[in-house]
Amino acid sequence: MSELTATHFLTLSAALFIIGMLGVLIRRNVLVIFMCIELMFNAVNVSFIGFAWEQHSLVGQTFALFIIAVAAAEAVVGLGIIMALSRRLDTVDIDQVHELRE
Amino acid sequence: MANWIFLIPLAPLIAAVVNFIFGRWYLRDRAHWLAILGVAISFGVSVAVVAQVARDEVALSQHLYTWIPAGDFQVPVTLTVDQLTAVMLLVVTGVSLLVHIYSVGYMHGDPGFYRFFAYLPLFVFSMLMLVLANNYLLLFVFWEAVGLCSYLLIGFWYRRRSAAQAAKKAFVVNRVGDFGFGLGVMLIFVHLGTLEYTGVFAQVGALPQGTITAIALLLFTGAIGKSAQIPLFVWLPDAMEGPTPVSALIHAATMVTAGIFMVARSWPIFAASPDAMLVVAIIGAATAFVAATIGLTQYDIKKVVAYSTVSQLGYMAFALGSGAWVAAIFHLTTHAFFKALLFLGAGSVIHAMHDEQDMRRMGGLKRHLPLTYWTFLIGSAANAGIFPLAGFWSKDEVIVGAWVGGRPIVAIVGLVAALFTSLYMFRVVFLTFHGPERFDAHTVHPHESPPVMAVPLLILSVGAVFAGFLGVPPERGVFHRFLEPVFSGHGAEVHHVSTATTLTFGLISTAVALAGLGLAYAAYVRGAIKPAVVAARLGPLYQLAYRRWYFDEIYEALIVHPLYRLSVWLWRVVDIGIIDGAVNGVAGLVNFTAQRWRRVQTGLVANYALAIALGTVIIVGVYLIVGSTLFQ
Amino acid sequence: MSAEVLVFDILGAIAVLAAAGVVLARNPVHSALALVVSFVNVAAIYVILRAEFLAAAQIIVYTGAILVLVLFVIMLVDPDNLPEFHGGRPVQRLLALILGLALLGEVMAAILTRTIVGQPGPWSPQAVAAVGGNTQALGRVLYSGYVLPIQVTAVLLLAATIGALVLARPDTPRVRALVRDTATISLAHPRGSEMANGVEPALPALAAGQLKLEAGERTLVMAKSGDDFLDQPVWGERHQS
Amino acid sequence: MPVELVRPEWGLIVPELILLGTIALVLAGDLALPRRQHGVLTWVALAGLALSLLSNLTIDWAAGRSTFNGMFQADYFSLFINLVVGVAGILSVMIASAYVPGGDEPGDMPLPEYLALLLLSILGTMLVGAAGDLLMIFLGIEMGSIAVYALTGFARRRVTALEGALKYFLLGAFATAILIYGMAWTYGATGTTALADIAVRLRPVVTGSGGVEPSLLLALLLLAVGLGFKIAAVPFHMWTPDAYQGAPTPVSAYMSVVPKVAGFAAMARVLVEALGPLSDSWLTLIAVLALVTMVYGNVVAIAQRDVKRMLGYSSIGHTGYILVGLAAFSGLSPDDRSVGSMLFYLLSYAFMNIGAFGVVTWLQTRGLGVTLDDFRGLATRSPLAAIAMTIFMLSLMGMPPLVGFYAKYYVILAAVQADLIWLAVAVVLMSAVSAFFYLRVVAVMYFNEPSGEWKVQPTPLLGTGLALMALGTLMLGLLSGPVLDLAQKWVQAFGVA
Repeated sequence: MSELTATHFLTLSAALFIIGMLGVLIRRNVLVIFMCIELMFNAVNVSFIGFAWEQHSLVGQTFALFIIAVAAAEAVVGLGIIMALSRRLDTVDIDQVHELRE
Repeated sequence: MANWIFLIPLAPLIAAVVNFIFGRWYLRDRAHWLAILGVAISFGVSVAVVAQVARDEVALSQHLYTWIPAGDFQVPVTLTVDQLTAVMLLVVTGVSLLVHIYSVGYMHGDPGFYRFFAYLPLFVFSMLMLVLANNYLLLFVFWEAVGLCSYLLIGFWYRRRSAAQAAKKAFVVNRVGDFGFGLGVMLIFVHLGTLEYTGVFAQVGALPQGTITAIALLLFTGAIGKSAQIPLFVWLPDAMEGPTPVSALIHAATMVTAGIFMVARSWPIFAASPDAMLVVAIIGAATAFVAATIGLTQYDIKKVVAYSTVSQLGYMAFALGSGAWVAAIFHLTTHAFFKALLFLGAGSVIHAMHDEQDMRRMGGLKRHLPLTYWTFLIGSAANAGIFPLAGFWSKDEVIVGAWVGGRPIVAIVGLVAALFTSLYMFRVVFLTFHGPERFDAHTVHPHESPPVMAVPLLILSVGAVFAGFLGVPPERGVFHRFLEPVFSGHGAEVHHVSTATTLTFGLISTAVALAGLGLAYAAYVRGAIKPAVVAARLGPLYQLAYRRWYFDEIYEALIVHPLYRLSVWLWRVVDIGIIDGAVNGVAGLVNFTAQRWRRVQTGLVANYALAIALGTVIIVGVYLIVGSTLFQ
Repeated sequence: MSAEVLVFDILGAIAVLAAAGVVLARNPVHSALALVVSFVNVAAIYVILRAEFLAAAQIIVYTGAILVLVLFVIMLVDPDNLPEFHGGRPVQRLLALILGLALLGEVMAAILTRTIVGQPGPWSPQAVAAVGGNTQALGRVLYSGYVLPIQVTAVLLLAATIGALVLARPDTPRVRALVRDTATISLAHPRGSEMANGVEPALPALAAGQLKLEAGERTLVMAKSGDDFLDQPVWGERHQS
Repeated sequence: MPVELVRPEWGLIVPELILLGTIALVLAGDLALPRRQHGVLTWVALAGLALSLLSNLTIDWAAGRSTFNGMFQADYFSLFINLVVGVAGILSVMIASAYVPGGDEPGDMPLPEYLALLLLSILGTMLVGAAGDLLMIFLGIEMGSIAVYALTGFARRRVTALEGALKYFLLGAFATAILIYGMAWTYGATGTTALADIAVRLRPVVTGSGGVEPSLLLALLLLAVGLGFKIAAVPFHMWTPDAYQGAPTPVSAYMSVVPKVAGFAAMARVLVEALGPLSDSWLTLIAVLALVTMVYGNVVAIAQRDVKRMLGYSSIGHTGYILVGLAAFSGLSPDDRSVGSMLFYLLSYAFMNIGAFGVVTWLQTRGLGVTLDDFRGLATRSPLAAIAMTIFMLSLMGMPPLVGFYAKYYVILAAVQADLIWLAVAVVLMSAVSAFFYLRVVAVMYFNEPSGEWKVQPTPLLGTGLALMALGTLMLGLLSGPVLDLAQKWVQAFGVA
């Protein structure tokens, strides 16, 4: 481990991705779940940029740039849904949202 | 012109679809414009196409697309116009156009106006596709489609119980025939591996005699149903429950002739089987005779014309069975004119009499409805075979065809039936238009039909007068020279008819027709013969004819009733007891599983996400262990 | 161990710890702050990876825009709901943990056994330096090969904007009333007393002839409670007989 | 390092440009027209979609050209996707026409925004169909999804609509994260994101070896999971019934078809075109997913009484059938029937499924609900609607000669050719199971007495749409020959090359 290799970045990325996933699975606050999804997107970016760095290509960086843009777009719509729902239900607890089932 | 053939069926189809979709809300009582336009386009293109066929003496065809492309079994959808199709095209589109125009007046104010003008072009489309088809499968599909349209139109006034019953009856009886037809088509495919006409006709001679006969008879079963031959003719008189223009178009001029057309189209198959030909001739002759006797005894004006149609279809059938192909198609063509005319005329009478159909409550209408009278008289005379109207030439040719085709008995039966034909036709004329007025003049004020109904009557009566001259001189007329290429080859026999024979039969027919006219005049105008006395004298024979040879009663007793009993029994014992038990068992099991599995769907996002994650981890894990280089 | 690796290890460790903080913090505001820390560290790691432009974008878009948005939403929704709801779902947590570890194992297996396929790309550090740096190089790539994706992204942002507008715009009453004439009705009937018995309060009615209505018009009675003035008006409708 | 600046061929993206122009027009109309004239925009949207559909004729698809540096491919595949999506879009707009303005949904649904979002989602799906790069697939899918998230929650006064939207959004974003993680690994393993290049670089890696490198497998499987979510394959399906039930019915109609088309288009582009060399690895996965999906969807649908929810599960079942087509993939060659059968199924599915939801909409505009009980005695109230629903149900069941039968038939044919007899048998068995819940609707319509209030309301455009779909369901089977030919053309192009 004397030199910096892609393995470092990929490990970091995997760790971030899985922490984000755990957050989605465990947390009950919709906003926190939303933040965890952003965390997962970010982890993917780390992978992309790590691969780009390793392969001397800019494709990965470009891809990451677009992911950031898309994440912003998703954030806008997602927060819109969350706000509208919290207005009706007066809660952001995901476990309270289960009228549709079976 | 070949590239424009597709327009012939397409124009009425578009009219039907548009009327169906927009009719109820937007078009309503304007629906007829589109329908008439569609059929007119179809007629125009047909004329152009037929002109080219006549000029170049070739069959035109246009390949549209391949319907079922699965492996060896390919069904191309190709529209073909040869001389036979050309004749049918002109008959179908021409009569349709006139009937459409007539209907504008007849159906005026009906709440189902738009529906009528959606069904009618739909029928025209189906009928055109039927005659344009180049293979048996397509023919069969549209054979069913015209049946469906007929069913819809017979039951057009579906709130009337009798109309709904008649529609059902037509449907069921036709189903019997269609079943046989379907079997025949399957048999062709099994033995020859193709359904295209050219391929089938080229190979059919190589089949064993028994197979050919079986195929021919099965195909003819379809014709028996559709063209109302004995023993399946019972639906056609009942079909008169539909609006009169429908009777004229579908149940006289076009659809019922589909069976005749189909047999003529398949002539190489029939020609290869003398036994089948004999059956066709016998059934045809019997139909012609039986229906004519029934026609003598009926009092409903439309029913008489309907039995006359059945009888005339019998003539066409025995012409086919005698190998007189051209004569059959010739009679089909002239019949389309005068029978459509008779129905539309009858419709005009019924219209004028405020929906009265019983001739015993008519009489003396000549004064009130001069135009209807004269056109109806022309139609009747043509149907009766009075020289030189259309029916004379074609009927004469049919009878001569049977005689020289080696079926003298059939020809004689035909002559006897011709006597009856003349008698019942003029009976209708005299009962309806002559004699005293037997209706209540205070409540019924007969009035002549509007021009939109009168014009089609005039055009058709011109056809009824002159159409016969297409076949003059007999055997060498324009009509024959045009059609001959179709019915040659495949070992066709050509009968030469001597001028003496032609002349003899011409004279006999004329004598017979005039005899019928005279009898009718004596009985219904002069009163020299009392019909009631004759009926009483004949006793059981009269009853037989009046009760329509008891066909309906026999079916009721032998088929309908036992079937009903059987179905009730099946329902009680087999369905409830056995099948339901088994099905309920399986259903119960599946339902139990369903109820269990639905619980998985908890409605909680966390659980859903967990399922996704679990799926991912398991799939990736399994693959890494089994499919990767990791542990190798 | 080179200095680069050391720096990476420190930044990476902080990023992971902060990410864990997002998941573990009870207060969503704390989660959001932890997320900021994680994102900033990741941005720093981008610099190590010679992706300076993305580092900037990361800070501006994520930390700047998205997180501020999240914080706004946190402030907008009812503050009482902010603390995490505790308890429950122990099975879910356990399963999630097992799944997380399993997935980590699987991804690590892939990371550690991977071999590099193909030739290195054209953008070596020298090549990037030759065109003037990461931003310039990225610009060249973006505006030559990525013209279509850029346009598509623009449309995508439009979709998101419309979507958010539709979802989050305030409620408007469905029937727009055209106030033609107004009349004042005495609210002598105190509202509270009937409510106490669970009976719906009766809306006061207009006196006969007080207001002239034309065909198709209805009276809309806007009433305020007689004794205590609520913030929101009480809406009611009475059909003209 | 010099970069090639290639002049893009704008002619190839004409259908997309027309759609974009229509969106702009609709948005401009929103601002320019007074609210009560917004109904005109329905016609604008219909005209735009029709024009976009027609403009496909201007492009030479046989050449299979690509433009924008390979980002965009104009080949027979993208043509067929354009066709499916254009037809589905027109039908969806027609259905929405009776519902959105006014409607019975609590909440004022602004028509222009509705149409704009619908068209944006359609545009995204068309881009997926034409994608030549993983990035374009990602962007296209996201454009479609984001618009549909918003559409799901469109009736935002109703809690269930928002609940459906929230579930769809959270899980959708979660799945997107997995999908792009897969894209990252694909990029890492092959050094490129262009679909064609991926296939080229994979070929030497795969041939000959007994197994596949874990990193490649991870890439493949993460992609499969991410796309499996979009098409609602079990076990990534759970959002489907909730979202369908919660969304306004016209949206359910739309989202049961077009986003699914996007998912399948992406699957074909990614798995077949890019990861085709890895097909030995993914074929089994797809086959197993297909089996599990169709069994689960069809069985659970039996237990439903809410018709929208029932159709949601039934659509999961149909995902299973379509996956059978994909599982029969045998390599990009003219003999391969898998992609063709899949595309044909998608087109026929658009007609019958949007139609079924359309009848539910029809009931709702007449003041009824969405449960089985609301269908009681429909045959006496509105015989035409009952006939239409019967046609759709029988077609979904796979009754000849309706189009659903042909769709299943071609899928089964593909499966049998690929020696997947067990899968073909499963399709037949599950069709039989599906008869339970499809026929129940038919039985309720014809054999029960009507209940509930019925208010007569003219909805000409909805009625026309239903008639068109019923006609399509009837006729597409008869026209299956040429349509299937068109669907086959994409793989045939590879045989020539």
